Amino acid sequence: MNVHVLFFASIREDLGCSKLLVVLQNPARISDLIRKLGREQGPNWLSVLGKESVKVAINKEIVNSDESLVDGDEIAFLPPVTGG
Amino acid sequence: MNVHVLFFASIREDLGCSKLLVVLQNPARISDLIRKLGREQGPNWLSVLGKESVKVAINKEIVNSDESLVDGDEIAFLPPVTGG
Amino acid sequence: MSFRVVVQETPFDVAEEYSSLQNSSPSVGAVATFVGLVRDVNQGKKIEKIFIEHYPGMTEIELQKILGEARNRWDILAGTIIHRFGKLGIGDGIVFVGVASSHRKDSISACDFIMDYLKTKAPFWKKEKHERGEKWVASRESDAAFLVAWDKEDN
Amino acid sequence: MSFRVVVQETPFDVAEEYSSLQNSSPSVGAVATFVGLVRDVNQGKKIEKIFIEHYPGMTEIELQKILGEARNRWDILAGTIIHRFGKLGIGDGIVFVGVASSHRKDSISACDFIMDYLKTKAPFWKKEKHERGEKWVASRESDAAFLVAWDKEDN
Repeated sequence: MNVHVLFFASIREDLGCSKLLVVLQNPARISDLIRKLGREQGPNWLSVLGKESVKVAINKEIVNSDESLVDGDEIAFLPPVTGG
Repeated sequence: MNVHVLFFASIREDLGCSKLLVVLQNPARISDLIRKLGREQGPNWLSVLGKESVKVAINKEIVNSDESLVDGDEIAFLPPVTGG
Repeated sequence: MSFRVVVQETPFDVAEEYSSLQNSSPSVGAVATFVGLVRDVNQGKKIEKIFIEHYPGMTEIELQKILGEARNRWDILAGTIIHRFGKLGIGDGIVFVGVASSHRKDSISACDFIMDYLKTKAPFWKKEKHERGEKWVASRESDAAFLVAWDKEDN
Repeated sequence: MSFRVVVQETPFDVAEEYSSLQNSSPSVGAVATFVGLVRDVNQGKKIEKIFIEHYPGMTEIELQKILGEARNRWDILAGTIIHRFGKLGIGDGIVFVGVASSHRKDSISACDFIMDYLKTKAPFWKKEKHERGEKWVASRESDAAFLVAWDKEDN
């Protein structure tokens, strides 16, 4: 399956990447996606995306890191928010 | 001594009076003033001014009902406030 | 730093008051405002207009005390309290409270606090005109309870 | 009844937003507003300007949720949340929150609540430009604590 992955703010800058199309084996969870990115893009991706403070949204809704993915999902990695 | 007495809002309307100059024997307290007004103006003044919800200010500061009066004082009788 | 208390018969201009708070210092990061207005219905009765009486002189003293107490409790850069008296119609502004601070909680809490104190301490009285006559507004017991809550925060 | 959420690059007009809240119903007796602004100094550093990034689409959803939750908790007649993104200078408005209600506590509490939730839930990120470079703003732990306090109020 294909998923669209988005990176915001400090995460985007740390990784030097704002979006990525990723092909995953079915079934897959958020944790599988992170592991795959770490393997393919470099170990610093694991540490940036695996930080406890990082939140993950699937299709614009915050989810737990063990959430399952579906073909076509939009997955976003969000550092702690600082608006307002 | 002479004191200036002011009545506000519902108290003013209940008594039909907004201000009064009152001559008192020295020493006198708020309670003496109220008794004198009741004697001279009528017993309904006692019930209007003696209500527990009525606050008294001397020279624009809220005081207890046993406060002593001084010549020239401005004494105001205030119903519960409802501004804002 | 600008701290103002005004008691007036004429309307106030919220936009102007907001601007002066916002521009009071480059360190302003938060402006909280509150406006109390005459509404069409109170306690089930349709209102035509209201009349506000106050105790000239004492009113200003009480509002200054309240603003001073807010400055003691929070870190605020500017504050304005404007209260009107006289005849007011539906939708007219009665009271404006505005507070500027660096951080949001200071301005929001101070604004809330000022309104609670104003409601129970400032010598204003409202009279409502209904279809069938006029009536002095009764004070709300809940307002006294809000004051007790602020006192508890002191400890 | 008008409930609006706007995410925009352009400035907002506080006077206009206030008027629309005030005029939303003749039953409006209270309007509370909050404006967050870019201030000159943050955590001891002199700021030149800031840049706000957000997650288009999700931002609007989160702000709608927050406004909906405020409507569940309080009796409010109108509400507006406007948040800007892009480049902002010192003194520029970042966020406007305004709530109209019949009674004052509803509008003041809802405004406070919306800001607390916005600060921890809405996907906005601030980057500050100082004399010596740029830095993403760190989130404040106190903001998470404010959320816990609202949750406790539920019980």
